[in-house]
Amino acid sequence: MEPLDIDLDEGELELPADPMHLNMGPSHPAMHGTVRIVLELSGETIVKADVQVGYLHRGFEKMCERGTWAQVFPYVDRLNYVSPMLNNVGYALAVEKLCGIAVPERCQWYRMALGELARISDHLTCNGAMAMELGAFTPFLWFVKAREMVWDILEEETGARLTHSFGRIGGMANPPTADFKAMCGMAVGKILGLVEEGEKMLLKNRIFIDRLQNVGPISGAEAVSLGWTGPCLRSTGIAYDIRKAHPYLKYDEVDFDVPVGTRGDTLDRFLCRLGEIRQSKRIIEQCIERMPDEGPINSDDPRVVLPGKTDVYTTIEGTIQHFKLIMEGAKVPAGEVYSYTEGGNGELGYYLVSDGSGTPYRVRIRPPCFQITGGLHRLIEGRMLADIVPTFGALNMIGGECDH
Amino acid sequence: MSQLVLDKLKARFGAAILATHSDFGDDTALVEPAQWKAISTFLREDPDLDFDLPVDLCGVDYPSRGAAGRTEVVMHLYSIGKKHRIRLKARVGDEDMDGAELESVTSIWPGMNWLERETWDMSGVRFVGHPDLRRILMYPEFEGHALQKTYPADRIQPLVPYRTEEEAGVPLEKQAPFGPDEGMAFGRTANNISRAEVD
Amino acid sequence: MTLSQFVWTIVKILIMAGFVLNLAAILTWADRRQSSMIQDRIGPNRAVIKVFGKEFRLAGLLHPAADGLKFFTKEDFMPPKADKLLFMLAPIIAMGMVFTLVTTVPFGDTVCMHEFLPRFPNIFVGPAVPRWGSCSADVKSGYFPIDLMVAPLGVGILFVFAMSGQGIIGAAIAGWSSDNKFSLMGALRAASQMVSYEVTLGMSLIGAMMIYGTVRLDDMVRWQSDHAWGIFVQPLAFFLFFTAAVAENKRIPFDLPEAESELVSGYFTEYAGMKFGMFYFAEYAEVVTGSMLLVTMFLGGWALPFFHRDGLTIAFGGVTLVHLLIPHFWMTLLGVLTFFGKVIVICWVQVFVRWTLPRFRYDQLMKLGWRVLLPASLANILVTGVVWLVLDEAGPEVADALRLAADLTQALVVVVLSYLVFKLLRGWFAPFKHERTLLGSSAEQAGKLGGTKSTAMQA
Amino acid sequence: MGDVNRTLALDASEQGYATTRVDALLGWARKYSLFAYPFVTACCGMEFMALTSPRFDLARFGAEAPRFSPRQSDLLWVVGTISQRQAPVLKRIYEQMMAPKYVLAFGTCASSGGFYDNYTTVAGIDKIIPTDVYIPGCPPRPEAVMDGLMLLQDRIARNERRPGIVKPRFDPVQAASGLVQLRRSAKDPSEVLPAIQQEEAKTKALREGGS
Repeated sequence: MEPLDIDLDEGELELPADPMHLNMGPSHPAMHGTVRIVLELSGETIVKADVQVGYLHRGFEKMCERGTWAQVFPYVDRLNYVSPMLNNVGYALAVEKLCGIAVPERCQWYRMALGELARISDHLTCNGAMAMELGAFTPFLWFVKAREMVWDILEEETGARLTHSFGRIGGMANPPTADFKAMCGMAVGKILGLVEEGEKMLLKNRIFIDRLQNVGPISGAEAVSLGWTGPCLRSTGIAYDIRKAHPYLKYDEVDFDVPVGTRGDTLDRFLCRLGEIRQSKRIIEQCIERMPDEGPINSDDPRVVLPGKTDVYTTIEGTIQHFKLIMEGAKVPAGEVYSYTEGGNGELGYYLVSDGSGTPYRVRIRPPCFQITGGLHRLIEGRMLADIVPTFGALNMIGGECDH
Repeated sequence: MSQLVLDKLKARFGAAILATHSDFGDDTALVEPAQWKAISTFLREDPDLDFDLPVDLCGVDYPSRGAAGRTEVVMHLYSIGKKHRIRLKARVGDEDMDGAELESVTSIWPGMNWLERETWDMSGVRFVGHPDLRRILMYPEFEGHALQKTYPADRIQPLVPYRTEEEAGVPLEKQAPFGPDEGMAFGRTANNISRAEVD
Repeated sequence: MTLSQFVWTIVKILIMAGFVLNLAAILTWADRRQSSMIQDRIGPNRAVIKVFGKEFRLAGLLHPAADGLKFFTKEDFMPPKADKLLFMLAPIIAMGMVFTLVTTVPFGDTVCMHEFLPRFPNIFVGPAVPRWGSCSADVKSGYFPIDLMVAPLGVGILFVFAMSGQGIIGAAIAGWSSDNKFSLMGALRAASQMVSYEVTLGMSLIGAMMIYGTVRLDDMVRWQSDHAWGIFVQPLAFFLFFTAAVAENKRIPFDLPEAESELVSGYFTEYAGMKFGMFYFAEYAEVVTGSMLLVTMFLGGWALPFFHRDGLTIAFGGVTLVHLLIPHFWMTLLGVLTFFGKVIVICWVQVFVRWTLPRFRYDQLMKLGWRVLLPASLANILVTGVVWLVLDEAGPEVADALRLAADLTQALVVVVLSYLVFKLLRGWFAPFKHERTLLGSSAEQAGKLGGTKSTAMQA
Repeated sequence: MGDVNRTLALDASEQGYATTRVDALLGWARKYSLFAYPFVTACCGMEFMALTSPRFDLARFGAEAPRFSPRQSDLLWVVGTISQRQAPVLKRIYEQMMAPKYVLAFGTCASSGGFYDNYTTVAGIDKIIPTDVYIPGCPPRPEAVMDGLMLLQDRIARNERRPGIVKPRFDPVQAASGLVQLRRSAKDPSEVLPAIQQEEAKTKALREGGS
């Protein structure tokens, strides 16, 4: 019989001490359906996190090589589907840079106004969704209500609520509608009202602040070396905003500030986005004030811009030009170009390679949130399981953009 | 854009800089693949250059080039303090992508980690010294590299077996939006390889 | 136990169980409707029932009925590696404990049968019973007092503590037996949360027990009816108890065991069909029982201000303004209705909390429990004890002043209640203001055409 | 995992009145208690958010309660593109759901793969799992989704599992502008005609009065 007094020091009582592996996602409610995180947990603390993306890889770059230059616009819409207009404008600017054409002034103001509306919608969605994932459902719905107002304007202008496909090489698909300025003027005030209401509800709430403050902090230098841009980088105190650093369109002529954070934690990211909504409102107000009511919206370069319908139906030149542009696509001069704009999440770059034909040889998008997501594991390792939710939410990972 | 960056590069590395241009205001340097990491280190550490933001890394496939470096790896860098950019290119690999290798620069910019994984996944360029070179956008079972021009755009490699029509009870075959020769610009053949041609 | 006692017990069980079940079901509806009210939506209202060709929507009240029916017919599931017995047992425990808990909660004052039985048809006009003193118990002839609680236990509140502590066992073994990591983490969280907040729950009541001088729940209500409501004598304990009760109910902001964005569904992730339905339902039933305890301990139970066992007595200190005797039947009915009314109001308040607050993180929850709530409740006990001792020794002047203060709190309750009722009515009858924020032309056009039209589905 | 619905449908037609009534009751309950599992991947997710928003309010149909555990949900919303990498996950989620379960393909990508005709996209979720209702649109407008949901509810109530597609509804504005309307109706044309004329007159009056 076994002796009753086992010496506990020598008797090797080995309990399994392996860390628990937990698989979060891709269809996990907080993972936006497209990210999988394989976690090594010790209790509730994350020891190691392996972030896996690619669940929404839709072959954007391959698809672009199959159509004409203009046929890329619908795909571009679906990259960052929270602010498609910014992607539209960014791609149009890239091709225009390659073609060496400039769009009329009215179009530039118009693009800015639409882009900033899209930016508001982007930040509203991000902040609202993060609040919802933390359990505060009501502010999310208020933000979505405000977003509906943005979408109303965009729908009125472009005909689509979300995927506008409104950009064109050398202009926009349509001139602004007669009510555009009035609608913008009315909407931005109301949106800000709703935002303030939601802000009051969240930022005066101690639980909410506690959940965000000092969660997922990152230093400026580290964020830069990870390739972060946009609100996530600015939350660390580095005021790198392409609209200020390398102004495109008319951003050098409008007056706006760049909100920056100090600590680079989740609360700073949240506040940066709220600050940018306010700045976007300022930009929109200046745009609608300075946008001329008359004037062409498209460039008059016949190599890339479709002729008017009257010309197409009445003149042989117009018909041929239309046919060539539609069937063969605009012949973009051979070369390579990298064009960058400030997207909703940061530097939205397009690297285009043309071989002189009507089809892009290579369209490379530089999605801001790909690299931001690449730094996610640094933020969550060593923290608690529950911290993944606000940290990941505030990074604003957009599946379509991140996974190309 | 100032020529400062390119001048400094040429002065420092000389023959390793194969070509430069500044089309559309983008400073570009085509460099010797063997010097890839050395040049990157220089760009990061030289106080006048100070490229601290890893912007982008991608591969562009040129099957027509033959043995002379089929895939062009393109890296974009930016300096937040100095506000200048550079595009660095290197040509690697032969027709069959043999020897398509570059030294990893992840140790210089941690942000290059995922970008190098993506370039490996999509273009098939190996990065020597990368800590964790796995596929990132595609699944591990995927064969080939999707963004090579020789990969047919519509060649699927399903992970789960599709249902048969008997199981479904409804016709499953749908009209594809594009046929093999539809929706394309004229006059391009290299891009338009479809599954039908390969099979 | 005589037959009549047995019958009365059955009746009491039916009343209590019926109330908890129905209110829990209605709460699932109220939860959804109220959230939509806060969020400027409409909420579920489509479940329609056709009676003689007429459609009744009942403001969406039928949605919970549809939910229940669906749960019954949904396929059941048992994870292959699960511990079969515990997996089956968990929802039963979770649900069962909630119902055991309510057995000691009094929902009305003691009924004196000897007031009713002799003058049977005329019970509506019979005389009032004396304010103090008990009814004579003559069990043989059926003249015995009936405590309006299912089990008139002498240990009252201790039983409540014991049972509310068991509730978590359901959650814990559900998570353990499910063979799912998310469930397991949910169970761990549930257990630790329960342990932490159970302490506060108990401690916060000790002060109240010292003042009431009893552990019987009905005696506590009687004390409050005679003096002042618990919320006035133990304001801190009220908030501590309320917080701890919400935490025990596992509702936002304390819903960590089932935090949807972190743990999918927490400890009941693997449950399907009616077993899930039981968990779902038990959560709302817990809200009801928590509210019942809160009402009994701190909000005067069945008592209304100035209403006593014998009728209405408005007195301030020694001065009696109104003294009105009311028949025993009406007082009993009033008491029962008051209790259930109060419970409904507290449930309603709890639902409001849910939709606006974000949830805590695990360590923050523990910090709040151990570093804030527990010391506060201990301090509360200490202060209560000292003050009680001092006041007890102070002499008759202080006792009179306290008497007056207690009566004033009763008056305060009347004033506040009247104001709230007035506001409610005014809001109810105020004209409805529509604000339209249509911007786009398509919406405008649709508006001009009279909104969306009902046309036959063409699919 | 037995297919409860199919059996019930057979019973209803063969066993007469009582079963039919029970069936109808069950259909009614399932119809108004659709706990949703939102399998949200892509762009359509934005419209899915809008759908829960105050303006459209999916909650009215009793279909708002999201359950993120597939065991407890009845309706699988497949919102967005399903890539080959995501396909096993979707299939697994579907298999984890408990009967009766319904699948709603939200948007063109989920229905047919959309314009992502390439190496990585599954050309429609029905290649992998059975689908009850397809809602076209890229992304569909919330109104169309609600149409789809009502179509699904209708099918649940009638215990029918044939796939359905949301088609455009009769548009009063178009009718008034004199466009040719193709109608397919089981009713006698003479029965329907006055109703159509009446509708046209009404919309005409509205348009004239409105503009």
